[in-house]
Amino acid sequence: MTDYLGELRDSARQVLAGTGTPASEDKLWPLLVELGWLLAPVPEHLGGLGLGIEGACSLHTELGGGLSQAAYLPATLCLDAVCHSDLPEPERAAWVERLCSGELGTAPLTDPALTLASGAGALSGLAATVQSADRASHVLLWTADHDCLLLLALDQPGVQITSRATWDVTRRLFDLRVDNAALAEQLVLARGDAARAAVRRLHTLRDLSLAADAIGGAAALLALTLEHLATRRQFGRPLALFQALKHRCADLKTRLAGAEALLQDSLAAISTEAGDAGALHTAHKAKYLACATFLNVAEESLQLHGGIGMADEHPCHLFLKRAMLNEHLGSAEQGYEIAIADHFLGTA
Amino acid sequence: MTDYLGELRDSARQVLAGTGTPASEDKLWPLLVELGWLLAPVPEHLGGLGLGIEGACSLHTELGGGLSQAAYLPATLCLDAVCHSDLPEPERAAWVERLCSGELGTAPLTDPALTLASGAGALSGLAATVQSADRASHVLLWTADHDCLLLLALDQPGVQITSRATWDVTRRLFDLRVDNAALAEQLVLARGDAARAAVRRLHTLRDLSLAADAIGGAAALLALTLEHLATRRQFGRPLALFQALKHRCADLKTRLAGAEALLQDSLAAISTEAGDAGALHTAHKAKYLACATFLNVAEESLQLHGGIGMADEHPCHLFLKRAMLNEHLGSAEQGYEIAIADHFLGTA
Amino acid sequence: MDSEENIRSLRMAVRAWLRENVPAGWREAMTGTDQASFVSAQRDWFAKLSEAGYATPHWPEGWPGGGRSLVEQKVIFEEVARADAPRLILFFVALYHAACTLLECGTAEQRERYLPGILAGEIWCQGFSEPNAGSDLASLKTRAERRGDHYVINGQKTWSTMAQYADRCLLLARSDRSGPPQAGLTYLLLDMKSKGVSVRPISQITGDDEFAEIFFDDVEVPVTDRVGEEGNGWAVAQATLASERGLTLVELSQRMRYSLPLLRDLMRARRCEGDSAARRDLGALIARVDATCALADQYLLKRISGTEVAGDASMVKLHYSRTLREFVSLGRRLSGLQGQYDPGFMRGATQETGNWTLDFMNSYNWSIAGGSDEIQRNIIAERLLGMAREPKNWQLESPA
Amino acid sequence: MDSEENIRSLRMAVRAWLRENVPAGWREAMTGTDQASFVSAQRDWFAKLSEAGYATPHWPEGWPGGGRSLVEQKVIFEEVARADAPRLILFFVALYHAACTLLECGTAEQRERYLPGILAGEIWCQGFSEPNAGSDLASLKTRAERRGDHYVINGQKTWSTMAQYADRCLLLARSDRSGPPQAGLTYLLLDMKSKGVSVRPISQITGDDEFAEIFFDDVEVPVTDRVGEEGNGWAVAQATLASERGLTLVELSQRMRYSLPLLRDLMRARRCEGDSAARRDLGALIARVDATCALADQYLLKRISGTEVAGDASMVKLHYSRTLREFVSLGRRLSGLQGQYDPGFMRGATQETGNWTLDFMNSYNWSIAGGSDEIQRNIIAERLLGMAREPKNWQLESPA
Repeated sequence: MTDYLGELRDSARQVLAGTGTPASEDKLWPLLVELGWLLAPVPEHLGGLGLGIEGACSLHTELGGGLSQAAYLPATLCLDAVCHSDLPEPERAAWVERLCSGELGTAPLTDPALTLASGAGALSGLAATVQSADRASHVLLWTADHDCLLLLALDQPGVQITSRATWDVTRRLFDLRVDNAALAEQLVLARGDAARAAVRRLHTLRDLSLAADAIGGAAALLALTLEHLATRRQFGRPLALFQALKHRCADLKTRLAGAEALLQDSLAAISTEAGDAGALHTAHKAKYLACATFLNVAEESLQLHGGIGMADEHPCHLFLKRAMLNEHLGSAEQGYEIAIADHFLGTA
Repeated sequence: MTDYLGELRDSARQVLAGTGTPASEDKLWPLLVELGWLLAPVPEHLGGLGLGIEGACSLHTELGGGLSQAAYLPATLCLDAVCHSDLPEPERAAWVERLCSGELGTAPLTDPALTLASGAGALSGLAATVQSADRASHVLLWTADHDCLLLLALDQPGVQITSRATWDVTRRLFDLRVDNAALAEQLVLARGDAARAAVRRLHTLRDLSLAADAIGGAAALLALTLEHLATRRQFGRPLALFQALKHRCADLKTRLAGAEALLQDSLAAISTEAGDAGALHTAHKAKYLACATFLNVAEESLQLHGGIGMADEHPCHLFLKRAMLNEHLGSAEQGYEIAIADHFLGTA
Repeated sequence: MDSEENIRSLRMAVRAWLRENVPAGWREAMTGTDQASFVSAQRDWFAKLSEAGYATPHWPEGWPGGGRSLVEQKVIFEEVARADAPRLILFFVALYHAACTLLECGTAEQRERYLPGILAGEIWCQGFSEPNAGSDLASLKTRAERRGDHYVINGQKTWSTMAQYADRCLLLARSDRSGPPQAGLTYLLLDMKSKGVSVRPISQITGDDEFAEIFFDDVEVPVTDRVGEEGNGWAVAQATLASERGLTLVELSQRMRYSLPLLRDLMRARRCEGDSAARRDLGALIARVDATCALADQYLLKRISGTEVAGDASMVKLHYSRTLREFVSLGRRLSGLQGQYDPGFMRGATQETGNWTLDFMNSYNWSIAGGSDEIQRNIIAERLLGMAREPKNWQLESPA
Repeated sequence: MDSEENIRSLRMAVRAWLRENVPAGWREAMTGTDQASFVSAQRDWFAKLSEAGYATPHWPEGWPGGGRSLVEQKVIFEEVARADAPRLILFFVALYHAACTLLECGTAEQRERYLPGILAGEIWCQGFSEPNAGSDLASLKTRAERRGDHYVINGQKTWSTMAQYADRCLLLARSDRSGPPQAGLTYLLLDMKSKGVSVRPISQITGDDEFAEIFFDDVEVPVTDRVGEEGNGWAVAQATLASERGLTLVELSQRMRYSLPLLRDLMRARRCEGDSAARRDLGALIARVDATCALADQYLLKRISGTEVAGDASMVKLHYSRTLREFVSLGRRLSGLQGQYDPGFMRGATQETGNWTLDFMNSYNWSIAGGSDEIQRNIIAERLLGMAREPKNWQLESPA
C-alpha cells in the first residue's frame, strides 16, 4: 500500500508539472476525476483504493505545490463524510459513485454559522469560504451546535451563493447564504452524538488536509527560491554563495522538515481514530505548524527573490497569497496556538 | 551645559575603565561620591550641578557599560525624591548634603508592597530588590496606594533586611521587611496627591534610569562581541568576515541605535514635566525597548562568543545576567508592552 | 534663521495651510481605478503645494519656495505626514532627484533649461535599475555609444517609478566596458518622447502598476544633455540618490506613527482590545515605531550638524523597513480571514491604507528597493561597525 | 527481530524496570553541592543500568547487554527519557565514543584491553576541542611527536566533559604539520594518570564545572595506544562523533516533551493560565516540541533504513537547539523576577530542571558545542540544499 501511495504521488507530480502554475481548475478537475484521485481515500469496501487520510494528504501536498485551483480538498471532505455516514445502502454507494465520477460535492473551509429552527427543521445562516461552489451540486454543511451534518443541494430556493474575491487567486471562494431551507429536502448524514463525532472527524481531516497543502506549497516555493538564488548573480557571484542568505535558507529548510515530520507523525497516529478528540488535537498542531511554516517560507522567499518577486508574472506571490489564506482557514478564529495550549493546560 | 554633560560622561568613562569589569562597589562608590556624580542631577538652587535627569542617565549609561556594582541608580532616585519634596528648609538642604556626601539612601528597583495601618500610621509590608541595603542608612519607600512617600531609617526595630542572591552578581539586592514601623519616626516626603505625583515622577525616573543602564550595557557588550569577532579566526579567516554573523551584528546595532534614539528623545521630551502621566508613558516605551534590546544583544552575544562566552572568567555572561534582571525590574509585573498598549488603546 | 520661534511659526503656518488645503477624500480619488483621475489629483495637489511654496523648500534661495534650511524642510515633511496629506509620488523624482542633480552637477544652461519645466509640473522618472542588476548598480548594461553630437542608447531599465507618465528620464548608462564597472557609466537626461523609447508598466503583485520597464532602441540623446563628464555617471548618481536622504524617512516614519490608530480601529472592530497577545504585540510595536521616528529625526539632525557617518543612513532605512513590516504584519494577522478578501484595485495606495494585506505586500518595496535590507546590513557591518570586508577578488573558481 | 510485538514487549520490560529502579530524588542527590555525591550517584546508576543490560544495547552481540538493533536502542532511550531517569553523563564518552571507536577502528588487542574496563565503570573523556579552534576541528594544534615506541604530547585541550573525573582520554593530536590540516591528525588513547597531564575544571557561567581544560607537558603515549594509522585521526574522530548520532537527540527531544508539564506548573504558579499571550507562546512551543520529536524519530528511522543523506543530522540538531531555546526562554520570561534569584549551585543539572534561568543558560551548550548552530546551517545549506560552497582558497589578502 505504501508503494502504491508512492506511485500515486509520483504520478500526481507528473500531472501537475504539465498543468502549469497555478494549475487551472478547468484542466485539472476533469483530469483528477479521470485519474481516480477521488477514489484514493475511499475505503475499499465502497469501491475505493483504501489509501485513507494519508492517501488524500499525499495528493493535497502535491496539489499545494502545484497551486491547484481544483476543489479537491473540500471534495474529499464531502466524500469522507458520506463514506462514514450511516446512510443506508445502496443510497450511500450511489452517492460515493456520483461524487467520485465528477459531480462536485464541496465544503466550506471555515466553520459555517448555521442554525436549525427548532422543531420545524428549517436551516438558515451563512457559510463562508465554500470553494468552487458555482461548480458544485451539493455542499457539506453542519450546524453551529454540531448537532446535524448534512448535504445541501445548491439548486433550490433559499440557497444563494456569492463569489468573494480573495488575494489568493488559486482558489475561488463563495459565501453561501441559506434562508429557511427545509431540512426535509436535504440529505442528513448524521445527527446528535454521531454528528458531533462526524464533525470532529471532519475538522481533523480538514486541518490535516490544509497542513498537507501548506507543506506542499512551502516545499515547492523553497525549491523555487533556491533555484533563483543559484541562478541569479550579484557582485560577480551567485546569490547562493552569500552566507547570510544560506543561513536563512537552512533555517527555512529545517523548520519545513520539522513541520513535515510532524504531519507524517500525525497522519500515522490518527489514521485509525480520526473521530476522537485526541486526533483533533494532534491535527491542530500539524495544521498550525505547517501553515505558520508556509507563511514563514513565503515571507522570506519574497524578500530573497528581490524585485522580480514583486512582479505579477512571477509565481512567488501566488504562494504567498495562498499561505496567507491558509493561515486563516480551518478553525483559525481564536488562533490554533490558543487551542493547543488550552488543551494542554486542561482549560479548554 | 551640554558640553558639561559631555565632559562628565568622558570622565566617567575614564574612571570606569580603571575600575575593571564588573566595577566593584567598594572602589566605585567612594570614588563617585568624591567626583560629585551624586550632585550631577541635583538642581543648582540646592547646590547641585543642575544636569537633571539627562545628567543622571548619562552616568547610568556609563555605569551600565562598566557593569557597576555601586548603588548609584537607587541613590539618585532617593536624592531626587528629597530634592522635589516639600520638606522645609534647612531640613531638605541638610538631607541633600548628607545624601551627596557618601551616606547611602537607596530605593527598591521594583514596587514595594507596603500599607499603612489606618489611623495609627504604622507601616508594614515587603520591599524587594532594595539595592545595597546593607550599606544604606535610609531607603526610599512608598505605599501600595501611592498615598505616602517616605524615607525609612534602616537601623530601627521592625525593619529587617535579607540578602537575596541573584544570577546577576553586579548588583546586590535585598528583601526589606517592615513590621509595624511607626510612621512618626519616618521622614514623610509627600502625602496624598503630592505623593501620587511624586511616585509617578519616581517611576518615570526609574524607568529612564534602567533604560539608560541597559543602553550602556548593550553598547559595551556589542563592542566586546565585535572585538571578539575581529580577533577570533576560524577556517583561516576572522569570524568578522562571515556574512551571516555580520548581518546579525548589523541588526543588533540597528536595534540598539533605535532604542538609544528613543531614550534620548524621551529624555529631551520629559525633562521639564517628569511628574505627569504623559511622561510616565514615554518612559515606559524607553524602558521596554532599551531592556528588550539589551537582552537581545546579550542573547546573541553569548552565541557569537561561542565556547569562551560560557566560561565564568569571560565577562560576557555578566552582561547577560544583568540584562535578564533589568527586564524584570521597574513595573514589569504585567509586562511593559501591555501598559504601553493599554495607554494607547485608552483601556488603561 | 532656525530659531525656535521661527520654526514654531513655520510649523503653525504649514499646519494651518494644510488644514485648509488637503483635499478631502483624496485617498479615494487617488486610489480609484481610473488612471486619469489619479494623475489629475496628483497634478492638482502639486499645483497647490507649489503655489504655497511648500513643494520646493530644498531648492536654493531665489527659486519659488526655495532657500529653506534642512530644519525647515523637516518641519514641512513632518506636517505633511501629520495631516495625512497625499505624497507627491508622481513629482518626487522631478522635484528631488532631477532638480538636485541639476543643481549640484548640472551646467547653468541645463538648469535654466529644465528647472522651470519641473516647477511647471513636468514629470521625471529614474532610469537606474536594470533586470538582473538588483542592488548592484555597478553592473548596469544599458549602452550609451557616442556618435558625434549624440549618444545612442540601447538596452532596458526596470522598476522605474511612474515611468509611464514621465516626460523625462534620469538615465544611467554604460559608455565604456573596458575599465572597472563603476568607471564606465555616464549620466544623461533623456526625453521620453524620443524615437525608440517604449514603456511597459509592470503589473505588480498588488494589482497596481506604479513601476514600469523602459526599452531603448537606438535612442538618441544630445551630448548637451549629459550631466558631468563621460564616465563620471556613478558619482552623479550618488548625488541623485543623496538628494532627499533622511527627509523621506522622516516623513515615512511619521506617517507610520500617525497611522497607529488604524490598528486601534482594527482591534476594536475585531473585538480583541482585551486580548493580551494582541496588546503585547501592539505595545512592542508602538515602542519600535517611536524609535524609528526618533532615529530618523536624529539622523537628520546629524546631517544638519555635519556629524553623519557612513552607515547611519542605512540604519535608518533598515529600522524603518523592519518596523513597517511588523506594523503591517500585525494588522494583517489581526484582520483574520476578512483581510484575505481582495477589496479591488487601489492605484498608488502606498502604505497605511488600512487594507492590511495590501499594505503588507507593499511593505516589501521598502525592504527590497533603494538598497535591500541585505545591502544595508552589509553597509552597517562593514562601514559602521568596521567588520572585515570581503576581498574584491573573491570569485568562484568555475563560475556556476 | 524488530517485530511490533518484540518492540512492544521490550518497551514494557524497560518501562517496568525503570519504574522499580530509578532512584527517587536522584536530581537532588546528583545536583547537590558535593562532588563526591554526584560521582557516587552516577556510579550507582551506571551499575544498575549495566546489570540490567540497558547501558550497552549498542555493543555487539556477545558483550553483556549488547546486540540490540537501533530500533531497540531507540526504545530504551525513549523510555529512559519518559521515566525522567538520570542521564549517564559521567559514562557517556566511555560507553559511546570510546567503545564505538574501539569497536569500529581499534585492534582486537585494544578492544580486549579497554572494553572490559569500560564495562566495569572506567570514565573516559574526549580530548578534541582546543582553545581558538571552536568548530574548526581541522585546525587543532596539540602536538604528538613520535619518539621510538612512544608519542610525546604537548599542548592543551578544552571543554572536555567531566575530564576531572576521567581515567582515560580519547585524544586527537597533530603528528604532522606539513600537509593539509586534516591530514596530519593522529588518534590516541591516553591514560589520564600519565606523567605530565594536568586538568583544570572550567568554571562555567552557571556555577557548574562539568567541563575541564587538559594540559599536556611531554606526556608519553605508547604507539600501541594509537587507533588507526598515523595521520588518519580525522577519519577515526568522525567515527567517534557518529557513534551516537540520532540516539541522543531522540532522547533529548523526548525529555523536552516530557518536561512540558513544568511550564504548566509554572503558569499555574504564576497565575497566567488565562493570559492569551502566554497561552499563544505555549501553544506554538508545544507544536514545535512535537515537531522536534517527530524529526528526531524520522532521522533515526532513516538511519535504520539507510536512507539518511548528508545534512539530515544537522537539521535534527538545529531544530532541537532552536526549540530548546524557545522552551527555556518562555520559562525564563514567565518566571519573572523570581526566576532571577539564584537558587544556589546545581552540579550536572543539565536541562529541564525547572530553574528556568539556569536551564536557559545551559541551553547554549546545545547551540554552541558539537558543531554550533552556525556550522549546522552551513552544512544544511551546502550539503542538503546544494547551495554554492565558498571556494577553499578564499583568503584575506592581508590577514587581519
